Amino acid sequence: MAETFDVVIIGSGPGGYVGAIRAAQLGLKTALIEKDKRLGGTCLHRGCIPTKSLLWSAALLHHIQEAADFGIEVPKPVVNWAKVQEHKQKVVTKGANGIDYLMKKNKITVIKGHGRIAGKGKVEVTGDDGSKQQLDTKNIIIATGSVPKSLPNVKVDHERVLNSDSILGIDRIPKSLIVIGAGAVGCEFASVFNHMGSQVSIVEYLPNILPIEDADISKEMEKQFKKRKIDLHTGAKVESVENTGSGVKLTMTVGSETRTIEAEIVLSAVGRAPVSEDIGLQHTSIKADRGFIKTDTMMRTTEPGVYAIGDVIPTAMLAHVASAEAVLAVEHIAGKNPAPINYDLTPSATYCYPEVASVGLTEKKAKERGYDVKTGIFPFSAVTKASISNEGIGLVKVVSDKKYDEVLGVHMVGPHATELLAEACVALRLEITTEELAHTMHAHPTLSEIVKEGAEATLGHPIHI
Amino acid sequence: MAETFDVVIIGSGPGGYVGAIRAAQLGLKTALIEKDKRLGGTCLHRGCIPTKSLLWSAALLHHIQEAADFGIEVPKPVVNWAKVQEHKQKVVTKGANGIDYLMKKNKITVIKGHGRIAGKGKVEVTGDDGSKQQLDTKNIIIATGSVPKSLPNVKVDHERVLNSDSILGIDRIPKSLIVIGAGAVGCEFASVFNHMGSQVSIVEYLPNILPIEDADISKEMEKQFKKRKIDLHTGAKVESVENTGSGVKLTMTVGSETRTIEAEIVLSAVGRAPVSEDIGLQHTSIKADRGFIKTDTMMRTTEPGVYAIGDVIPTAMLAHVASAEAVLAVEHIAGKNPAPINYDLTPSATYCYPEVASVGLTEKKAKERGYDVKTGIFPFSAVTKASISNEGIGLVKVVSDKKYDEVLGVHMVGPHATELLAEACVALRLEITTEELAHTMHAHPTLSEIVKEGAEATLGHPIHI
Amino acid sequence: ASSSSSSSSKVLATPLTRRMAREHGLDLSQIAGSGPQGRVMKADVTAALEGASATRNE
Ligand SMILES: Cc1cc2nc3c(=O)[nH]c(=O)nc-3n(C[C@H](O)[C@H](O)[C@H](O)COP(=O)(O)OP(=O)(O)OC[C@H]3O[C@@H](n4cnc5c(N)ncnc54)[C@H](O)[C@@H]3O)c2cc1C
Ligand SMILES: Cc1cc2nc3c(=O)[nH]c(=O)nc-3n(C[C@H](O)[C@H](O)[C@H](O)COP(=O)(O)OP(=O)(O)OC[C@H]3O[C@@H](n4cnc5c(N)ncnc54)[C@H](O)[C@@H]3O)c2cc1C
Repeated sequence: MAETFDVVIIGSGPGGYVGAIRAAQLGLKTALIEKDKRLGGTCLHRGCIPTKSLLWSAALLHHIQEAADFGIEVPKPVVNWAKVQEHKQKVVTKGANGIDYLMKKNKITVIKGHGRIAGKGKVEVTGDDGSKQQLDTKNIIIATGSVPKSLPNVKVDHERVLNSDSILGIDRIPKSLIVIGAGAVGCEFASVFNHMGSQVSIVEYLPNILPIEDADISKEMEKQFKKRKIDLHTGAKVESVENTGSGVKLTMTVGSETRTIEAEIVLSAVGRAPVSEDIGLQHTSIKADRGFIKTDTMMRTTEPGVYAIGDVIPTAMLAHVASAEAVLAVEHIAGKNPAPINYDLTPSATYCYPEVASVGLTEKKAKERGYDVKTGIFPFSAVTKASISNEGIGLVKVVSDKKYDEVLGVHMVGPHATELLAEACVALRLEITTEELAHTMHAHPTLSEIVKEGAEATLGHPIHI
Repeated sequence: MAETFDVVIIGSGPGGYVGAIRAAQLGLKTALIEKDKRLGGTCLHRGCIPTKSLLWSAALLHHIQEAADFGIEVPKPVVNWAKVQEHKQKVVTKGANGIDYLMKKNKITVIKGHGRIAGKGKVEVTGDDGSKQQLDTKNIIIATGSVPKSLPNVKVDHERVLNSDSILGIDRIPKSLIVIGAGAVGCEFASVFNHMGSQVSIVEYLPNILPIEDADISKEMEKQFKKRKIDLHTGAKVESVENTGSGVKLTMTVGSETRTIEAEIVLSAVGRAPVSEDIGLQHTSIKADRGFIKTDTMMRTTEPGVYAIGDVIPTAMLAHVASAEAVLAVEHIAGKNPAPINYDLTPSATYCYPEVASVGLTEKKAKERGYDVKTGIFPFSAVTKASISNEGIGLVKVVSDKKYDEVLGVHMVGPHATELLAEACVALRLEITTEELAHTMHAHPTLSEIVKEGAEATLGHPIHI
Repeated sequence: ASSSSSSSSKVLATPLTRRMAREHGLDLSQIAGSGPQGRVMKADVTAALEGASATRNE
């Protein structure tokens, strides 16, 4: 007789595996299904982690190239790309081993294979060898994530035209690279290969790179990329990409102008598509909308007992969002009374150099919501800690509401911005006012002092400028 | 006829100059007196900033030595100590120029010379050339800071036995170094010279290094220093320091044991003494207590119209404390109604490698205050972002109150701990609970996730361990 | 703005004081906040609780 699970989770990304751990901690009998060889999903194998490993190697190279300024003299460093990749793989493998350990420790049943909902309370798993196994469960969480999508006129052949999956395993540093799409993924790869010595161009359809960020942040980052000799084409529509044998030729239109650029390879980084096909939705009432599965604030789909979380639902496609949604779903299953997620408080981070990070409303969004908006900008050039490492680059922008002085958004470009953001995440969650933020003692000398100064700037009296 | 100032500030450290800026912003007619050649005080010229510059060069060297692990191959780096010093000087000079600019911009009257209170509402300034000038003022702020102190039996000769002032200007990397005193200053220099290749010993009177930190933090840092082959002597009383001609010999007793160690130089880093002599206190009712000037919560001394702030008063000797006290004092002078400083929320940071940072109560202090204490520890080894740079070293410890779940303290050893601390500063200021901290979305992958996990650990259910 | 403050006037509190208020059945909007911009801090709730118990003890 088969056992009945409290919850079966399909997909082991940062949504699925984190949800499984929390479920087990809450005493739920939990199974996790994954069709990949190893657990961890996009984030660990093809996303967050491998990219940050490449970015660390790239940033290190950059710092070494400037080391003489700080009295550390080194002959020209040489990039051993195979070793860069090897380190990346080591980090990923360590991560996957870590998840395996956590599954065992929490007594989670892990089943390798393709999972499909097979009816009410039933999930069928098909192994690589075609063997089938049926699971009975009280609840199901769909955590199947997403895959790269591409433009209709840009065929990804993984030779000349790569996507984020294939470029991660590339065996060389291309002489030149065209990145289509200047979201987080595109900007991160542009940053890596620029540091590594490639000639990099970025082609973005919208008027600014990192289009979801505050306009001042996007513009600052464009300035930084231009300083790094990255060739930017914004407001540019890709017309065609042509394999020339020795490389690729990309034709775009910018307004009425036609531009042609060439490179060794092209990276297509134009977004991701949810994975909701072939997972048995036909046995449920769930209707996917352009692939996305809709849920309520408790992550419930239209089908009783079936939840969906992470990249497969139409919320921000980020690992920490997937994890938060997963925890919420299992807490709901466990009969807790979790608070819905406030998506306005979703941190966003891009690990290019310098880094970009933000939480809360942009100036534009705050105005759209009807707030009487105040803003304050403070540059890293006036932060002493930044000048110690010659990194007085970038700025912080604080967006606040005039009426109650509430901080609505904190936006940054600069060294270690992704780490500095945590303060803002807590601050916004606790409904901080700019006055309170400005009065919070920050350790000196730190980069984090910029957040305090940004708040003071909003009030009209920053100290160090 | 001489003009009358609203406030005259004696001393231009991070207390004095920041106070002057805020005073000017509040519309006060302000004068700043400084006897050094340049503005900025200990912090800029002999403290926070030059040490962090040396620490950055040292950390960079360390990262370069490990760069091959990340695929960046570099022949052995060579330290050009003169250039290390030159960079440090550049940063300091830039800082001093910045303060000069801020003084001009804010229309603050800067007077170079030795300031002394000369009677009610009178300050006399004696220039380097002996010329005297008298200022009339409604208020006076004493911001004269502190200077290194030494042990009675350890004579600082600046040749073999240096203090923090003289070691900052040292013209070479000593082959070996003994550091007396393992507070922040001692540990930072130990870290610098260990990375630079000196053989370093630390001699500390108390049972643990960084004695003001939580015991678990001190112990973790001891482990880290030992891994770095720093020779630690704790619970050690220095008996004598003897110049042997070619070096120094230090004799200490540890319990009943006598130990003798030798080195090229000794750094005496046993604390600082407030500067309250020869500043005209005899013309006031102020009685210094072992050099310290006592104040009330508004920074008022016993003498009406005379305030004191920073290292010269018996609060934590830290730059950000001096600045906060200065801002408070001038806001009080300006007739605002500032809130007193909650000193429990003073961040503490030590920029050794890895870094140490904390805010709030240690476990021990929390128990002394009568809290029913819970703690949670989470290691950086389980934080993926840390393993990307092979920096899975150190931990976070969260101290909370069982009754209402309030976070009482956050303590860290680890990469970038001094920056990660800002989140905890805001969190404690807004009286966060561990549950709320655990539920705050943090960007993935960041080091800052450790704070969330530390909070979860306190609740008994961290995810990644 | 948090979900709990959708009513007309907004109460600035802290996670701690919200929790204390929940546990002791207090209405935070009835407590004068001593924090910046009137934020209701622990000391305020503690004082309110002590006031309440002092009254009870009379
Ligand atoms: C290059 C790149 C960089 C990124 N960097 C970041 C970053 O820095 N920070 C950040 O927050 N986000 C980042 N992301 C996004 C992040 O990776 C995703 O938001 C996150 O992985 C989504 O998690 P998930 O659990 O919803 O899905 P996924 O991680 O996509 O995991 C889904 C899993 O489900 C499995 N699966 C699918 N269907 C089935 C089935 N039928 N049966 C069994 N298993 C199935 C898949 O094999 C996969 O393992 C990045 C993405 C990319 C592509
Ligand atoms: C090596 C070292 C590292 C440190 N690192 C840090 C750190 O990382 N973070 C941190 O927070 N703190 C650090 N500190 C401590 C920090 O430097 C002090 O807390 C801070 O400088 C105190 O500021 P202050 O304004 O009170 O006094 P000071 O900075 O000491 O400034 C006082 C000024 O007053 C002037 N003065 C004194 N008497 C007179 C007079 N009669 N007339 C005119 N001028 C006068 C002095 O010349 C001096 O310029 C460090 C200290 C040292 C020694």
